Amino acid sequence: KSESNGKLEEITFNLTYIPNIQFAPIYVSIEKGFFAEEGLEIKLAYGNEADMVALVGSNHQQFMVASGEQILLSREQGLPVLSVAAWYKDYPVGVAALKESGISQPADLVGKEIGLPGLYGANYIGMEALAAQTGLGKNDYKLVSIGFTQVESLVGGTVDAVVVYLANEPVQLRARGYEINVLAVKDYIELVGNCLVSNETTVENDPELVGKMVRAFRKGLEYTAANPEEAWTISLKYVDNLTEEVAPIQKEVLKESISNWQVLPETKEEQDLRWTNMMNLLIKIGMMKNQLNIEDVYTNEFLP
Amino acid sequence: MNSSPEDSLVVRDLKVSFQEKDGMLQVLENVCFSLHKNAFACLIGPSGSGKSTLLRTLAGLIPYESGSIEFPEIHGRKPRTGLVFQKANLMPWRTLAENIALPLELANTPREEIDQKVNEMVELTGLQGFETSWPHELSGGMAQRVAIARSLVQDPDILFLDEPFGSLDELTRERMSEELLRIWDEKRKTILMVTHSISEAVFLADRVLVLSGFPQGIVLDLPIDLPRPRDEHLRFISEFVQAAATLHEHLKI
Amino acid sequence: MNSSPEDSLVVRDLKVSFQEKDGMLQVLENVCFSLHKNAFACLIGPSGSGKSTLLRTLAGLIPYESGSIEFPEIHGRKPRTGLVFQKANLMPWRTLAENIALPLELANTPREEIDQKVNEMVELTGLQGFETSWPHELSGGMAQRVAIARSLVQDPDILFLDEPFGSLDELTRERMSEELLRIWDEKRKTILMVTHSISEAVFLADRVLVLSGFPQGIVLDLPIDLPRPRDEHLRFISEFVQAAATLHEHLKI
Amino acid sequence: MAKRTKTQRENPFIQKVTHQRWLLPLASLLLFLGIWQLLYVVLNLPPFILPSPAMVWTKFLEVLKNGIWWHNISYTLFELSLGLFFGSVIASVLGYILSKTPVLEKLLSPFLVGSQSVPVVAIAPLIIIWFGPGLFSKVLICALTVFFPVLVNVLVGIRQVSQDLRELMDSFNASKWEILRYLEIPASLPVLLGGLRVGATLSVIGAIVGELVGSDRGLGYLINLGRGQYDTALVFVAVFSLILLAASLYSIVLFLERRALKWQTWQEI
Amino acid sequence: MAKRTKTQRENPFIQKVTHQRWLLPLASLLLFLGIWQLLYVVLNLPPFILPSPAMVWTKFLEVLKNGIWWHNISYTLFELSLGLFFGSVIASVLGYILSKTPVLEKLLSPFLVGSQSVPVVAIAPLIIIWFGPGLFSKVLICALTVFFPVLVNVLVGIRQVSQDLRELMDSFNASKWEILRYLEIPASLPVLLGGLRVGATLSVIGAIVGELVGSDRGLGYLINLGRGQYDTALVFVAVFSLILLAASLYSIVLFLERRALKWQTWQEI
Ligand SMILES: Nc1ncnc2c1ncn2[C@@H]1O[C@H](COP(=O)(O)OP(=O)(O)OP(=O)(O)O)[C@@H](O)[C@H]1O
Ligand SMILES: Nc1ncnc2c1ncn2[C@@H]1O[C@H](COP(=O)(O)OP(=O)(O)OP(=O)(O)O)[C@@H](O)[C@H]1O
Ligand SMILES: [Mg+2]
Ligand SMILES: [Mg+2]
Repeated sequence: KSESNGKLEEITFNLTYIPNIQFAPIYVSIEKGFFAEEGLEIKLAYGNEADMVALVGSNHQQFMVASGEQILLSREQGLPVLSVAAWYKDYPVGVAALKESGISQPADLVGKEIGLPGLYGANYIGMEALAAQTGLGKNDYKLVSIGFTQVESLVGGTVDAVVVYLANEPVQLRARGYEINVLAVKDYIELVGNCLVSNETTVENDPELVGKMVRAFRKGLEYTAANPEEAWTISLKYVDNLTEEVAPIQKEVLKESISNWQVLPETKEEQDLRWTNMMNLLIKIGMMKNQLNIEDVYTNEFLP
Repeated sequence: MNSSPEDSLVVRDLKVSFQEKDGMLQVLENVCFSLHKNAFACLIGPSGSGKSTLLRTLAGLIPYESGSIEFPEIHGRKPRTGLVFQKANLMPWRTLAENIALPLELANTPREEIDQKVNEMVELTGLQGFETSWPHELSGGMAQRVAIARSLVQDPDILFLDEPFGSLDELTRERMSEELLRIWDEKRKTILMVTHSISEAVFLADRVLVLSGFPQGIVLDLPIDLPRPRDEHLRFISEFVQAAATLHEHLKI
Repeated sequence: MNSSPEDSLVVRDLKVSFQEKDGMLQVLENVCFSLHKNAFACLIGPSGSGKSTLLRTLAGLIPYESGSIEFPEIHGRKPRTGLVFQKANLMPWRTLAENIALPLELANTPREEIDQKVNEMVELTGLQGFETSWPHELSGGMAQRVAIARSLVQDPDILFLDEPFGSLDELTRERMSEELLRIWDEKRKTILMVTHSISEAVFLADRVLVLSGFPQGIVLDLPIDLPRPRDEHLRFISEFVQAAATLHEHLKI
Repeated sequence: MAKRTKTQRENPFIQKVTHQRWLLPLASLLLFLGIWQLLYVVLNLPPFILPSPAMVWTKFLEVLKNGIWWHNISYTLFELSLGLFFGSVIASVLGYILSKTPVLEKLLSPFLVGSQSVPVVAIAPLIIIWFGPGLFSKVLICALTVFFPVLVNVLVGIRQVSQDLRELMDSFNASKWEILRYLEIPASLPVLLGGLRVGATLSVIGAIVGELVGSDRGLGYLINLGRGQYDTALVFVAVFSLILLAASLYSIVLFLERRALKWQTWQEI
Repeated sequence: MAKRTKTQRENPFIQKVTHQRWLLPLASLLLFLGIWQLLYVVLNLPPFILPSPAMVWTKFLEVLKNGIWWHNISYTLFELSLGLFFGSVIASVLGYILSKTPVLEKLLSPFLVGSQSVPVVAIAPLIIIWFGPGLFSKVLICALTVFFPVLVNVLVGIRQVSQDLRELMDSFNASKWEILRYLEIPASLPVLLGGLRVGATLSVIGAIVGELVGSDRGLGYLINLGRGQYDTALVFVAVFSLILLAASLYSIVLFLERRALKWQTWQEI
């Protein structure tokens, strides 16, 4: 049990990838003292998503940010992780193509080469979801593994379209003067997005701590959505290299991200639908074998 | 010195020096001599006087600074030269027989001919039974005999020998020098041989050259007019003793 | 053969063979002899008869199959042995002076003493001016002199020399053998030296051992009772010629 | 003279142990499995972090049966063979040329060193744009990995060649090509094969790196897949397949060494 | 006897070119910049794919001024020094021991080869769990990368030591330690330093790999950052810094070689 006797409890918070403007709510919560108010001192760690899920699943660490499908996939392999608060509203993935290619709806993808990092991960799942939902068959298009070079490959003409994160690559492309069409997955199917993740041990043994984390996290989320400019300034301390040329684009990224957040929590019905859709999709594309009980994979008990 | 049509090697005013870390090391200067076809000459001189350097220069292994080295044509073609080094210089990854075969392989000799010639040479040098031994398994004298065999197998027109019998016992030495004389006589070769034994030089050669250290060059060019074939009792006749004494005298300079 | 208190080396029934790829090569068998303190013995024998092998076995470099080698104590301690190899065997990354200094460095001799002793040896072997030369810059004879200097610098009680003068010219050879005799006489060493020159053996040694190839062993142990100091005219007295002839005879077996 | 007989001196047990080549690696393998099982039991980590040997074995049989294993390992093997071949051949040729022209060596060495220290992920966009996302890029990366150790050892090896033997070849008026064939190659073989030992082992990583960056086939893809699906046993199967590949290549080079360096084997104690 | 004089024979131009060490690398650098600028102009790729030399230079000055460059390169340098040091020292010691005990070599070599062919990402979770996400893991990965080339070259180098010189040392009753110090180290130095050349170059990649997997400091982080922000000039700055690190290490080893192998320099033509 955590006790707030003036001394702050040190908690490691795992963020996937590297310091990034999209993590602004967390930086805000730290700098604005929202964590400290709850008696927590946050130590940030950055790394690979799968590694971090393993660490949280084995209770070596307690909290991280992860994509919703990671919870399903890892739970099937026996990792007792679960979402304790939603962050993004929708699945943040889409397919982007240059305007001149004439691709403006899913049916236009027929016969095209679509670049994506690899046949795994969020990009792949997003692509499969889009295809499944819009009736594209396996042989209607060709997936090409190009690593994380979507922007370069699209511009360089290596592929006809690429799978992207809505808040990032499209912004980058537009900022550089490319006119593009984006087919967002969220326009075709409702899937879970990123969440604040913990594990069953912590939720059962130390619900108080989880509550504190969720509260502080949500405060940061709300504050950032309300004061994007201030959040930007705060984040400068954490994110390097936000120089004159990079800054405007990154501000745009932040803006785009905010528009995808669940600043106001959704209802349980909406959430159940997103999780169920995701699970059915994963089963359909063969990445999962068994149905899971949706009650286990997320909880709203810590939300206001 | 003028070259005559009978000469097979003419050396004029040769000058050789080595680049070392702290300047140049002058080794040979004013070296002039010529060898006529079918000459058997011995080269003697104190240790470090440049005998090996001279031979290596003649064989084209070291560039010379000035002077000239000429090999007049033999039978209308450039003469082949062969060099037996002071060290045996065998390739450690080749067996005894393969080491002897090396110059033949380089000359693209057919395999059968190689085998036959190598066998001859193995017999000549008394190395039967060791054909497949590695060089590190040979005694010093055996290695030296392999080196001699390797130079003879290619049948060169001019043969440079650098103390070839240095580590042979007296009997083997006698046998090998007899063989050398026989080959020389039979095949009409030009031979220039470095030796450190005055009596060996007098016993074998037509001419003995004495090389003194820098800057003197060849200080004596002594013809040896003893009858051939030579045998052991020659060592006690006065011309022999006389020649040996002269050489001894000149070495001391 | 019984060992006497005066012996510094006793060898009994020594048997040595080499493991080769296709079986064992028998090299030495039935080798028996002993050397008394202050002996100067020469070892001769045909090429490949096992002379170097015998020396390397005595120096502890090759294991022997059976028999025994004993070094009775000298002044109450194990005698130090030194070996001059048939090849010069210099370390290419050490200069001439550093090569000579090697055994002293191994014995943790103070730097000053090393420098002084090395200088002495350089002078003795006539290598002044080449102290900082690399081995590849030396002539064959110079390299051999470095090897001799390296073995003498550590002042061993028993010295094994494997054809140490093989590639020295006659004058240097004479000077070096005189030096060797002087050191032997002065410091009362035991010396066993392989040579391929019968006359050198008779001229230098108290005793000449003739080693014949496998399986005979030492076939002759000839004492040489010539007066010391020996000089050149001795070569013409009848005892000398007699001894040389006997040795020549036994080599032929 | 000496006499040769057919007797053998070696201790038969030692002989058996050292001559039966599979005995010692087998021992290492058992040792390894033992340690692994022990760790599994003692550390008690969840299987998605550290699966047991048995789980991995089951997984292996599964992917073997459904063809996934062969489908992917054959592709990696193909990439790797091409990369290893071109990498080492080009490195050898270039190494030989550089060893003959020190000025060129000095001119090029910054590029060569540079080519070794650029992480693939950093220039992945350029590679993919220039060479496409397909086989060629992967072979290129693999070849680049192999390249450097082989090159350096060729340089060092050729410099080591005895000057005396060079003079010997010169005295036969041997051509450059003959010197290469009869002297430089055999004389530098020990060092050269040492470079190949390192190169062959690295080539496996080289092939994988390209696949990890982006690929839909190969052991690297299998690793990404396993990691993406939290199927750690699959990751282990892929990793062990890699090790197997590397060990096989290494053994082949060792075998070549043993054959080519027969004359040197006497030095082994 | 021969006489030594102080004259010099070498052509003064050649001498200048070969002796002034900075001249040739400078030439390569200019050549490289020229090619780059040419590519930039001819290919006309957008700057986030291929920036011009001038852009990268501007970026460099910028990160130099605001301290980001030093903050990150110093960390990588630190990791790398530790990794290089421990990797090569342990490899040398182990290599020496293995060269003396062939049975042990055969027992361990599967593990050693295996350790080289496991891609870090594949076992990253295990590394992070066992050694934490911090400095130690990164140093470990770097050390592992350096380890193998050094080890193999120690093995090859020590086997190359002339048997004749071994006998010489034995004839002085030299101890194992003395043989190591006076014979084995100097005799195998050329090959050993060759291994270090490769190892030092690889160590840079080794240090980066750990950072790329996850880190908030170091040149690897800078690469991730630049790629994440599509600031390709920053990626190039980081990559060139890596090359600079690798080239410096390589030059240090070359300098050591030149000093230690003075006796061999005559073989350079
Ligand atoms: N390391 C070795 N391995 C195998 N055989 C060897 C080895 N060293 C010597 N031999 C063999 O042992 C025999 C004797 O060699 P050794 O060197 O002792 O002869 P030697 O009497 O010194 O001859 P030389 O006068 O020519 O130097 C030879 O037949 C040789 O082939
Ligand atoms: N490669 C070299 N580099 C530098 N100096 C050398 C080289 N080779 C020989 N020398 C020097 O040249 C001189 C003559 O050497 P050379 O080998 O020709 O003598 P040599 O007459 O054959 O002596 P020896 O009878 O002892 O063999 C010596 O002073 C030696 O130091
Ligand atoms: Mg000489
Ligand atoms: Mg011998």
